Amino acid sequence: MSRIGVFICQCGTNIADTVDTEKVAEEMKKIPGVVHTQDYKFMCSSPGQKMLKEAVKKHRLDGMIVSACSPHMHEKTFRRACESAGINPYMCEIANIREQCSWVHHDKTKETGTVKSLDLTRMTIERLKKNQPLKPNKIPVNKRALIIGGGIAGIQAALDIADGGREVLLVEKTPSIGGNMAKLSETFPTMDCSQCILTPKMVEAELHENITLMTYSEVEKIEGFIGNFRVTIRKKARYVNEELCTGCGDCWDKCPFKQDSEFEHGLKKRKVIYTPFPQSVPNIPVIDAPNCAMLQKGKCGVCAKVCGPKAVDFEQKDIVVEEKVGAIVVATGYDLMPNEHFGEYGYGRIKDVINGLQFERLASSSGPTGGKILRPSDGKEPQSIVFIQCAGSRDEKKGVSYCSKICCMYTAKHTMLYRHKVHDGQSYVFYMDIRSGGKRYEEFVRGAIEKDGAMYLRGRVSRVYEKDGKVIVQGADTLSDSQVEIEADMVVLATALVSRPGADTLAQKLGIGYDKHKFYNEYHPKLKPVETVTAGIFLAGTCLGPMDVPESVAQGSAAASKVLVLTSSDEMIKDPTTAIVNDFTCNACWDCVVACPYSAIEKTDIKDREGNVIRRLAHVNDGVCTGCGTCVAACRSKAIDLKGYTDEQVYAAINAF
Amino acid sequence: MSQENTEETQATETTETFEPKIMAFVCNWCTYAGADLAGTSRMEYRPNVRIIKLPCTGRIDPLFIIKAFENGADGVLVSGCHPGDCHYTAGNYHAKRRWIAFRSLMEFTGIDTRRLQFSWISASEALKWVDLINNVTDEIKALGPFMDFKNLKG
Amino acid sequence: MKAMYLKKAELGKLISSVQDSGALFVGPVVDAGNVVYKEIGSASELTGDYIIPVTTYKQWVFPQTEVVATFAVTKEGVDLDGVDLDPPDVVVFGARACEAASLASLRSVFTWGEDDEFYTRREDRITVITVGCTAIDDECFCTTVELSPASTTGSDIYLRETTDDEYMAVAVTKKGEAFIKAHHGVFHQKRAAEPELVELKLPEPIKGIKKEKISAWLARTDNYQSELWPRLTRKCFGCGACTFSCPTCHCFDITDEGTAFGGERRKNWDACQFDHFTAHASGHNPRDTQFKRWRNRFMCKFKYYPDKFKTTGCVGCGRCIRVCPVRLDITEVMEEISQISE
Amino acid sequence: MEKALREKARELLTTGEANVIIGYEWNRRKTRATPAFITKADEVDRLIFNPLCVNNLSIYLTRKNKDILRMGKPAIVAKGCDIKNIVVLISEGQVKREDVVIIGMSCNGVVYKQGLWKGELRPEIMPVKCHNCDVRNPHLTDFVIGDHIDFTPPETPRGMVFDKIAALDAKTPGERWSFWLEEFSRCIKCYACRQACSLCYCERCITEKNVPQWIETSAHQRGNIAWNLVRAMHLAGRCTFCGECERSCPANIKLNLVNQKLVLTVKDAFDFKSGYDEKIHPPMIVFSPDDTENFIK
Repeated sequence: MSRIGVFICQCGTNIADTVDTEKVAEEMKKIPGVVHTQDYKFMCSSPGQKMLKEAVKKHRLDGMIVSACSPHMHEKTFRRACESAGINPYMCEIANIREQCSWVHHDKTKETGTVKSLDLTRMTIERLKKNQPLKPNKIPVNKRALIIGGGIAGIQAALDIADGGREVLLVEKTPSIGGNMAKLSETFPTMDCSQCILTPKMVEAELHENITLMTYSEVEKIEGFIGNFRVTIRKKARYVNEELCTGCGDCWDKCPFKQDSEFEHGLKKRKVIYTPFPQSVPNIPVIDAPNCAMLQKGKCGVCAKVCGPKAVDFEQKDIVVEEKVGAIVVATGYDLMPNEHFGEYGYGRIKDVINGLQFERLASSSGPTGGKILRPSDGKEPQSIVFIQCAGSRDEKKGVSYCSKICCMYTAKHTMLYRHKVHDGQSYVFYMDIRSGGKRYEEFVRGAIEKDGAMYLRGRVSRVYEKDGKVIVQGADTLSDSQVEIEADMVVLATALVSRPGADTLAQKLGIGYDKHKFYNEYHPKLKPVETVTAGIFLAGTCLGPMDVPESVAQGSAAASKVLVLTSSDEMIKDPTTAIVNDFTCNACWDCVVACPYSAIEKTDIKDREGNVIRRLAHVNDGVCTGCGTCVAACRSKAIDLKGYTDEQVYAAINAF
Repeated sequence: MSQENTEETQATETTETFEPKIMAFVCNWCTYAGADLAGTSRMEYRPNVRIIKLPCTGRIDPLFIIKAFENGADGVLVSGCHPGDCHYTAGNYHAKRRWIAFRSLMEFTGIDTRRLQFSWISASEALKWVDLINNVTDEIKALGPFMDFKNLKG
Repeated sequence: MKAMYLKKAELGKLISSVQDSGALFVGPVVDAGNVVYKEIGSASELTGDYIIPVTTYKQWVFPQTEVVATFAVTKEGVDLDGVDLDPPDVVVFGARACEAASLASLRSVFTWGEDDEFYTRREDRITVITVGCTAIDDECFCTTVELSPASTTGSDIYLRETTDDEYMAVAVTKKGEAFIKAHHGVFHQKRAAEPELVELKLPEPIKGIKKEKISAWLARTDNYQSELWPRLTRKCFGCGACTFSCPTCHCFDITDEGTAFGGERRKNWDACQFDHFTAHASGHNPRDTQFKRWRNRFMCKFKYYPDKFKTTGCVGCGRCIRVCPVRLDITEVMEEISQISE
Repeated sequence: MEKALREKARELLTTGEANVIIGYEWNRRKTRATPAFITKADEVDRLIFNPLCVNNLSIYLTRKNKDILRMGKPAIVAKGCDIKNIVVLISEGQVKREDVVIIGMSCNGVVYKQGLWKGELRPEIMPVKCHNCDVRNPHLTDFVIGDHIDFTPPETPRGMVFDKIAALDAKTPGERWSFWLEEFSRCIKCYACRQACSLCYCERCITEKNVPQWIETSAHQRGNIAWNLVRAMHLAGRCTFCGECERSCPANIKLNLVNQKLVLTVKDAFDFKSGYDEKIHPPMIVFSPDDTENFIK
């Protein structure tokens, strides 16, 4: 038989005004298992808590009920008091007789409130009789972090975590870190040179003693859970020994074969052995295997011949490594919507219709034209450029429903860069709305219009075609209610930002959610913007959705701070309210595995001594389980239960109703 | 147990004096907090509801509801976070599916569906909670004691 | 006592007379497509068109669920309050000879050691009126277990149908005699000529089955492990319909139902065919597969019962065969055992 | 057809592709079909297939029948409707597809209960599932025995069960309650419905769980209502309407009505039909944010 103490709080007059607390204390004495009851003015005050602790000792209590305010208010307080008095804190339950009783039933005769308080307290007592002492789960935490994606968000996160003293593994798919930001010429609204602010960070990441770079590598598999992830990474063969290579460039100078440069978006060729761009980190080339004559046909090998340190290695193979980390930051970035969506704008058909990133390359002093704005078709300087905004964005029928957010700003930037480089050039911008929320952003756009003479036309473009070496743009100007036809030399599309191809596959490997556009879901859009439903996995940058550089950096830092919190101690303390499987009655139907929103339930095998599987069982990973209980309701045989909210506890409460 | 109640209710309670017993299964994060807010805002509502707090509507099993009726509940209320707002991301979606099937079953077996009410109430919707409790209480009061279940032979 | 007669047309009178005496009148009626025993109000509810009802009348001596005590939870502990049973008089009309023989078997169990008054008090107040069978089906095998439609064991009154729509009634027991006396207005003595009786239908005894051989085979302990058991009975999936429709099965479970404040202790039918019937609290289950449970049922009927009580455990009513969803036929097992026992 | 079946069985047993054939044989009097377990090639001639073969043998693939699982790899004689249950068992991890040989039987229908058989299969003695059958040519098989059957089920399912559901739906809740109270009051808690169902494969049925005892085990109205509601709920989205529970019920409770009602509900609400795709999870454990209802306030 339990020895329960019941404490009724008067909360000054907050409860006592409408509840006869003395009567509640009297009545509760009659319940089997209750050995002590008491009402008091302020249970949460320090004399109140002292009284409570003394009662525990005096009456040898093994559980207690505090009928007081909402558990959201003082459950922690009383459980702590319980613990310091020597009983398990989970043997303390709160009956909410203030927020859900005395404050909402204003009957001054106290009858209404007293009757309800009696019921609520009695139900809680019966529930408490079925409580079990619980211990918080302690989970060891591996202090290394994995960053997936070496763009600005990933670099920022890596640097912050590394500066915090934790080891970081930065995995990048392409041969160099830097991401999309490395392609930009200048950045709005300050017009800093993108390379100038990014390159030092890239170098810092390369040199940081706590950061290990794994470029040209991809995450293949992720197992485990918060604090204890096992990550399988494929390091693709570079065919260049990273240890030996000095990055001198002799190999790519001499390589006789050329391909379109991915980094330059096809505006320039690169060699078959190459680094994506001159400031690549690491400055070690890779061989584009499918296009290499040596690797495909065994003929050539010039690069190997000219390589002083003999770093070229045609025998190199992919290497698969397993790494253990405690936290993961996903910062895989964005892509531009593919060409085929913009038939009416002539993209891919008309050479002088380009996208925003191509324009960035044209404007970049390290770009294919050395920073001169020249048309791709004939290399002439365009005298007029039409910028078309919302190419694909905010267009549910042909593109995507969302706003790509950064295009208004970079288009304004483009018009400025154009005017700065071609002083008599005229730019036209077709827009739907100008969205320039942000510090100094509106002023920036006004500057483009007022100082740099960009002609903004509110309307959509209906058709783009070539005529006599010009690109003709037909559209509407809805403000003057007129049809517009512009003979332009070049057209720049502000193409929609979309998620990376394969974003969904990676999300499935990680067990994180994604929306219909395959952008990753944050745990809570307001309060947990960089967390995911999978504990220990965080998000940063444009893999969440379109955002600009400062936001990406902020998110990188935010994710890093989350990682640092997680890795600040050797063990993580987790609430013991987790599900638990009864091995005898589990059917291995995996309903719980499927229903669990957190992938916290695993399929396990029970083997005999010879190693034959004799049974299969569901097993809850306490590290991942958040205690929602969805699995319990899904389990037909009730072979799974939720500690702290067991079937027995609920049943007891219903039975005392 | 219920037999006792039956005699008692039949003997003494007419619709005038009848005070229904209503059991509410609510989630910790939205509806429970919403009900707390009603208190903090000193709103007033009918005193007939007894809450059982659960972490999430996903935890709520039809067994709870059946047992509540067996134990003499005249009405049962189930409430949690609005779709999309679940603290555990999806528990309420699971719950919704379960309720769709269970309610259809109740309807088909002739269990008065007015005795079982479902609602989404967020942590800020104190007023909605108050209205819900008042409406449900009045509705069930008008329906009278849930004799279908109370009369079941034990 | 001499044979008396009862006009079929006057059954209604009998029912009223029984009801006037304060007793329940139970007889075969059609319910949801099944002929079952039910308490009836008037003769029109009765059916005469049946081989044997699907359910037994044992529920009036051994109800499927009954309260044996009530309890209240108090500060001091649990107050248990036993039930002092005062059952009504029950008249079962239209029983069959096979089934009537089962009451003796049930009584042996419920009076073994301590009397189970929940049984005996009920049985004391039941009057069984058997009607001799004039139709049979493939599943009937009373003659194979040494009973027949003409057996009067267990009946209080035995009726035979006559060709002129009457029953000839013979009181078998004192209780039967008393019943006829009590309702003498409905029974009458026959006129001059003896009436012609409708011929009884007897099932052909199954030739291959030899009861003594079964007993001998079962007595050999090594046969408990015989391959015959799984081979013949593994198709059983343990539904328990056989035990619940069997007139001699008698297993029960005690269970408490209630709330935090109190409740009832109940005696409920249970069945050896259920997989948790022998499950231990540890999780171990000595009868862990279905054939072992089925073997137990067979052993119970043909060995344990006769050994312990010298009464029959199987009356050949054939209900278990009719209700079996996998058509596991107990006579096929009896036949095979008889044959391998040669 | 039987000849082909026996040949296939012989071949499977001889080659060792299967260790036991789970099929049908005659009872002693040759009046009823009954499940058979054939382990020797020279016993395959016991196998039969005809409209009396009503049993859904998939029950013998479940964890409830451990001694049968121990007999080795099974080859199961299965009608299309039986295969639906095997599909669910596979999707719920109870059976691995590669661990069972499915001998699919082309089927023109079976009798509702064997007792109705008078030597000829007439529409009146067939269960509703047969009249609406879309798997007369079985769908998930290793082998098919029998010729292709040309049969198109009616576009909207027809038959007594559907008529009765419609009739009940049209009644008042009070009338429906009386109807079911009467039906469920006949329940004797023998659990034949559960035992006959291959999808009720729990190690421990919820009604046998006594800490806490959610469902009262007594066969009184309260316990019967609770049991029948929960049984139906546990089959929601899973039941394939094979009808074994109703066939096995000694009290003739109209379980097909309540099962089919939930089949229809799940079809309407979640656009799901059980028993067709072994790679899809049953609908009650997954969700769609687009699920619609009209009762949550």
